Amino acid sequence: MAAPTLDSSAKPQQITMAKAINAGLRAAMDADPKVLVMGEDVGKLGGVFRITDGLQKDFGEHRVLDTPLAESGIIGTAIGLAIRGYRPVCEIQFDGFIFPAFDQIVSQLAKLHYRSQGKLKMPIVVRVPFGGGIGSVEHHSESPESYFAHTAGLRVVSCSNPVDAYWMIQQAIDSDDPVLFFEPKRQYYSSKAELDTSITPQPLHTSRVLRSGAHATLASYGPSVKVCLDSAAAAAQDGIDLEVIDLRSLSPLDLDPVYASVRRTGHLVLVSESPGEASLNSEIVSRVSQECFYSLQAPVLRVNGFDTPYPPSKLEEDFLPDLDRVLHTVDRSLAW
Amino acid sequence: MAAPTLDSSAKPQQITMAKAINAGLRAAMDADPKVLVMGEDVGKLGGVFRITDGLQKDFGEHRVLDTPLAESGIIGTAIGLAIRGYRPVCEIQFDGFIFPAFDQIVSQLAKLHYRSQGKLKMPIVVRVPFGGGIGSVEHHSESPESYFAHTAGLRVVSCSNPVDAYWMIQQAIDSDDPVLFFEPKRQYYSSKAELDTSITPQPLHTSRVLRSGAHATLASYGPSVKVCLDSAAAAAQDGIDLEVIDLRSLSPLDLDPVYASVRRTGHLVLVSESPGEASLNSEIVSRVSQECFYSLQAPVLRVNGFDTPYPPSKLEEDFLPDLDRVLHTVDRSLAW
Amino acid sequence: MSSPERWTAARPDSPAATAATPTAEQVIAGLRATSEGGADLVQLLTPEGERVTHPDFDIDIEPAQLRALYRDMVLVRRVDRESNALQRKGELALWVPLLGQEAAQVGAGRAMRPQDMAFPSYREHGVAWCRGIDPTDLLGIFRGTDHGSWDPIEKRFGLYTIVIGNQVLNAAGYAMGQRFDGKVGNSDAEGNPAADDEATMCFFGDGATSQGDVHEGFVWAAVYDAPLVFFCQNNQWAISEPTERQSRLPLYQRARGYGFPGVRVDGNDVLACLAVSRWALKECRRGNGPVLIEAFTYRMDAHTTTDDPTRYRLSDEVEEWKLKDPIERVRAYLARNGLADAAFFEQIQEESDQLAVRLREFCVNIPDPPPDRIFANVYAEANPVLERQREDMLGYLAGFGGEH
Amino acid sequence: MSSPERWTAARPDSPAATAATPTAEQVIAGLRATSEGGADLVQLLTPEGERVTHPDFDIDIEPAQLRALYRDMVLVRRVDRESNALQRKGELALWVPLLGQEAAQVGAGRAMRPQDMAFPSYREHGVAWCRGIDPTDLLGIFRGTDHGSWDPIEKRFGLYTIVIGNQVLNAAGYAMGQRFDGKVGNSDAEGNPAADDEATMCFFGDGATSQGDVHEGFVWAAVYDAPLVFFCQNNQWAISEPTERQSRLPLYQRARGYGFPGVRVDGNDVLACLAVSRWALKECRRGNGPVLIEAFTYRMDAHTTTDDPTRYRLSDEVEEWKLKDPIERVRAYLARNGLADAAFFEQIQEESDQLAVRLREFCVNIPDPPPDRIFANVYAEANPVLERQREDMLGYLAGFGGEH
Ligand SMILES: Cc1ncc(C[n+]2csc(CCOP(=O)(O)OP(=O)(O)O)c2C)c(N)n1
Ligand SMILES: Cc1ncc(C[n+]2csc(CCOP(=O)(O)OP(=O)(O)O)c2C)c(N)n1
Ligand SMILES: [Mg+2]
Ligand SMILES: [Mg+2]
Repeated sequence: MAAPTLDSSAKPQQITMAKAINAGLRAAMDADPKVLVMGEDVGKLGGVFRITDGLQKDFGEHRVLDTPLAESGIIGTAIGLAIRGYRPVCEIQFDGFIFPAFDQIVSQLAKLHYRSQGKLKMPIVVRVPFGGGIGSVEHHSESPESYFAHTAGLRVVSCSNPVDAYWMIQQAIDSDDPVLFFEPKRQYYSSKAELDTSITPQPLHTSRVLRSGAHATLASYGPSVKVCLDSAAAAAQDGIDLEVIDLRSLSPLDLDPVYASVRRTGHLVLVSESPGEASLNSEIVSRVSQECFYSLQAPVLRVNGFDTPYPPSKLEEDFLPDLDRVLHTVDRSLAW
Repeated sequence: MAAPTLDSSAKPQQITMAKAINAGLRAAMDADPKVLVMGEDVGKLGGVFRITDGLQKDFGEHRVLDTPLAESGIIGTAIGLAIRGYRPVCEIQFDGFIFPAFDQIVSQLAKLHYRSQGKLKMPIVVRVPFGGGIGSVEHHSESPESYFAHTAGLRVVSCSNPVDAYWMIQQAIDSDDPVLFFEPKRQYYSSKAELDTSITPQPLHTSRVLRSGAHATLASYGPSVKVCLDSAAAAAQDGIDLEVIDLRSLSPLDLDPVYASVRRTGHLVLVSESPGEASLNSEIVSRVSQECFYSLQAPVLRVNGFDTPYPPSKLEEDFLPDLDRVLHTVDRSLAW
Repeated sequence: MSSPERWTAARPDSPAATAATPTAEQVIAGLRATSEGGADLVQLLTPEGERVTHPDFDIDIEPAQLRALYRDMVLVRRVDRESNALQRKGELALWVPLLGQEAAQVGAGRAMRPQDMAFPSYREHGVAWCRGIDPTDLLGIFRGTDHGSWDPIEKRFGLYTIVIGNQVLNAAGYAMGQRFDGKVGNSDAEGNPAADDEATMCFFGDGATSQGDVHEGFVWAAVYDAPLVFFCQNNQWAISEPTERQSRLPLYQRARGYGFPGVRVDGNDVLACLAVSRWALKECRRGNGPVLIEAFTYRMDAHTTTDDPTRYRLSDEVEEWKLKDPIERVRAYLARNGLADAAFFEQIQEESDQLAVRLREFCVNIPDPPPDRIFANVYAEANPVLERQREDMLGYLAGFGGEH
Repeated sequence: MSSPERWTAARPDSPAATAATPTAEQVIAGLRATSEGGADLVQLLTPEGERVTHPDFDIDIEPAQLRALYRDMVLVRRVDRESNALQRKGELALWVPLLGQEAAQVGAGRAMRPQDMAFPSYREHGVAWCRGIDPTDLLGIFRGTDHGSWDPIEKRFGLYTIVIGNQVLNAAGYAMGQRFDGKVGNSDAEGNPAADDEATMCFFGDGATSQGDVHEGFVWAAVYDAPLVFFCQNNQWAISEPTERQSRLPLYQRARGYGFPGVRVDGNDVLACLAVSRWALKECRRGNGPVLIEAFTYRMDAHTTTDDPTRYRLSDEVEEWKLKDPIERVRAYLARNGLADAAFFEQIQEESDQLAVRLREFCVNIPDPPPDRIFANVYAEANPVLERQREDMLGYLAGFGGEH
């Protein structure tokens, strides 16, 4: 793990998620000259979200590459660079633009380690700003993580807060496996947190109980974690005590804390913006339904985006899981 | 529905699945001059599996198009042809080669009807020979159907026998929605069935109980249906009475017969060659676990391909669900 | 101008710099000098408003036609500026400015016949205008009330396509269909296409040329002799990336590797754009498609209203391009040659003010779509899964007594 | 030879057939005459075994070197034929014949230096040979015991890539890395690359040129000046589709749209392939990459052992190409000029017989991989989900007492 370079003083600092990822990238690039950043507009512009702000200025054009406009090209050349010994961090500008790269991701990135019987490592991070709620046009608010969780050979993670973002991006870059790194874009600048760079972060592929509670469990990841925390805070006022788990790792899933929680609460509600059909949430329901077969007092319920394309943004409020829908679903579970 | 043109006599005939799909395509092309067949090698060669055998000879090069070698191009131009009023039937040569077309499928094919508020119809069928067990090299034995079931705006079906294949391909072509049509390639020539072209087929998006049984339910689709039927036959000899359901439609799923069955048997085992993680089977587990919460006497169990890339073919016997694994899992369910 | 012919018959003994990579001069004369289109640039009206001739692409044009083109450009620009302002006021979530690209779009758009088809990207407000799309119809996309509202078939103008390059393949397929339908190559003895012969125009940017789909569109159209005009607006930038991030050569030369014509036109010269587009469309209707046009122009404003171009380009560059304004040169030409009087210019100004008012009023009054629009038209045919989700949602919302 | 230059400066008044689409003659002189490479074809050894000179690409070659190339081709062909036979006997599930493409592959393969990298498609058994891959290492893929067994880094030879075009982007990335590592352009005063300068060669077929990934590879390599030789073996067929389904123009001309050299070489002439590949690799090492080579050759056998070429091509065509056999012309030249005697030919024959025996024996003795190989190396780091699936499977299999 790279030594954090955010600030020379060890004093905790307030930091946005955007800044946290930037700092994490910077630390990784400082620590290992083989780490490259590549993508559309990641150089001078610093990316459309400014996540790579200043990196090209400080590390040069050979380490921060403004690529031609083609996502298959970004991932395909990153693979070649990885074979050459580099550790590329690719930025996909928006969730909906990862699909031109799907073939390279599924057929090469995910399979080369297997095909080569371990002789070729694929230490590539694909950063994807994802999720909705930013009032944008089509293809800019999607949640494609389930496609990748379904794909053997990939690792998939999502951060939900600046501190995790800072550590997780470095852990992802450190990994010798390809990691799809989903960043909740609407939180880039919306919330700050205190970052203490002197701690040892928990391992990348672990979930975390953010709030403990006795009546029901909420499990979520990325942008929906905040919705769950808000819901739990609201429920507490009505005397309902909700446990909240941030899954963090979507592949492999770390469900032991979920099982443990459900064994206590008997109720589980999953929250995600992604369409629910054949999704990550379906997988979690399946595993929990089996592992906690005798503990569940109600079926595991899901709060997902609907099984439609992402709607025009005036409708996203009704599309996205929010506090009301979560609590409504908790009520349904408790009343089962 | 096109008048069947397989044979002038109404007498039932023995027919392979390959021949059945060919006959179905032929009937659809006869009935509607707007139906086109396009793909790699579909012309003179008749496709690498000969499914389109003879069609170019009979319908001409303008209706059966040997396309350039690029799958995004196949789907992308089919979309343009559909806007122009055609009804293209695209062949993807093997399951593993659908990914270059993923972006056109997910971002355009699945979304254009929605984007245009219904003004643009997308009556496109994408035929995909899928699944393993043919001893082939990498990328030739995959089961990518879950990616598409997760994608709003697409319909997904899979046939498991020649008679269904004949009708379902015509129903898919008749549909004004895009249909991903998954054909169990290892059954193209392995089994024959009697085709009576005078019957009225059941609707496309419905599942079907193939065998009724009292002790447990098996639900499956495509190539695994035969495995389930064989398993049920074997189990019967041990006095275990298995119900077998062919899902046929993967999106939308028609689970009412499954619910009804599980309410009687209390036990459900799902079988599919696809990796299980965040898959169609996960979805089915989720829904059944909810709908049949009080009827299930054991968790819904899944027999899937493992969460690995498709292995070298000498290992596929161990990778693919087979009779033994299905019955082993039934035993686990019954003993829960 | 760079001379890539030599790179086909490469000489093993020629010195490195000329054998395979452009020389410094080639580079300077070519791409980097973003404000000069180079020797091959087709131009009929100079930035100073002087009519020049071109040996291949000249056209005769009536004063009334030229005034009409002027009017188109002024109104289109007004729509653009007004919409940009509406975004600043919070009435639109986003706007994609076309400022500076009026001539390219109006020239191309007015070259099309009613039966021709167009496939736009997301910046083609000027082409939309020419296809008879009311500018108010563009607003829903940017206000977030719809993903596109016009009828693409009726208007012969596809929906805006945001995923870079996708529409190029769709256009190739459509144009193949035109040929399959026998709407191509029915020329008379003089080679003039029949009145109902058709062609398709597809719009994309300089950045888009890197996408695999654009290449596949070139391959398909070439192999199927599709009546398709690839209209690439090279506005010098793909967000923050200059054109040399996408190509060594001027983009119109890309066509030579596929075996169809590539022409670079002054994209700020509406006459030249009209002339070259007309020629290209005619070639396509005659069965000689496809054709690539590179309209050499400039994005005068930000990429979108969320972009900050000061981070990646110098204002000098913008200032230089201001001297090539596509509207000013027509105004100068019309005025200098007495083809339009003050009353004409005033009248256009007034029309443009009225249009702005209408746009504004329309915009602020666009109703929010009802929640169940989320489920509308996902499929053409009934889908029980969605039907149930829709009912659940409506029931849930009803629980709030409409207050949600 | 077609002359696509004219299509860049298109003339609006020229008659249809020449303005935009190739004339009948162009077509005949160009693509359709699949057995003739056209005027631009670089050739140093005719099908009749006569040494001809070329103004740009001639090379000096020692008899010993030529004999070595001959030996390579004979042995590679023997590997191919033997493996094909092993498939017929059921020992391999599939084989992908290279018959007819020996010269293209050996010429290219022998032009590479040890430190150069190669990215193959799936038919490059001859290149593999030149990279020092033991032919037995190829068998696992086709017997179904592995997906590739050699070490791509150690051998500087990527794994076979089946998804058409994918490897072209991977190669572009690798070549970018060579440049980033400072292994390019360290030439001395005479322009000779340093001893440890590097380049990459990427192999793909005529059909592959249509794929978006190949285009993107061209774009990337051009924009990043990557030391990458695109080596396209145009064997006239993509399974059942002839090259004109992919392109109007000869494929080497595709390069001209990107601004790097494209050369068509007689792919059945090992000397010419060596010469052109050497030149191209040197250009790349000097920093003048990328370069496209189209090796004009022929797939003498079926696409794979499951293919039936009689359905789509005439045996006449195959017969015609037999006269251009890549090995025969070298044998004729060696023999006629007294550069090799009967003993030499006999010795090669014997070596080839021994190789065949070794291959056969190796093949039938390849052990089946253990079932838990399914889970090996899915990830580089531990994955509990898979670990559990692996344990479950082993436990389950143990229940059968190893009899499963
Ligand atoms: C596949 C894809 N990748 C990325 C984007 C994000 N994006 C939107 S516009 C744009 C630049 C396009 O540049 P160009 O093609 O030159 O068109 P222009 O915007 O200049 O008109 C990018 C990268 C996208 N819309 N689609
Ligand atoms: C993406 C993809 N689509 C389809 C195929 C099936 N396929 C295998 S080889 C081949 C033809 C390739 O032709 P070409 O590029 O000329 O190479 P050749 O086989 O002639 O060496 C096809 C269509 C594939 N492997 N990958
Ligand atoms: Mg641009
Ligand atoms: Mg070929």
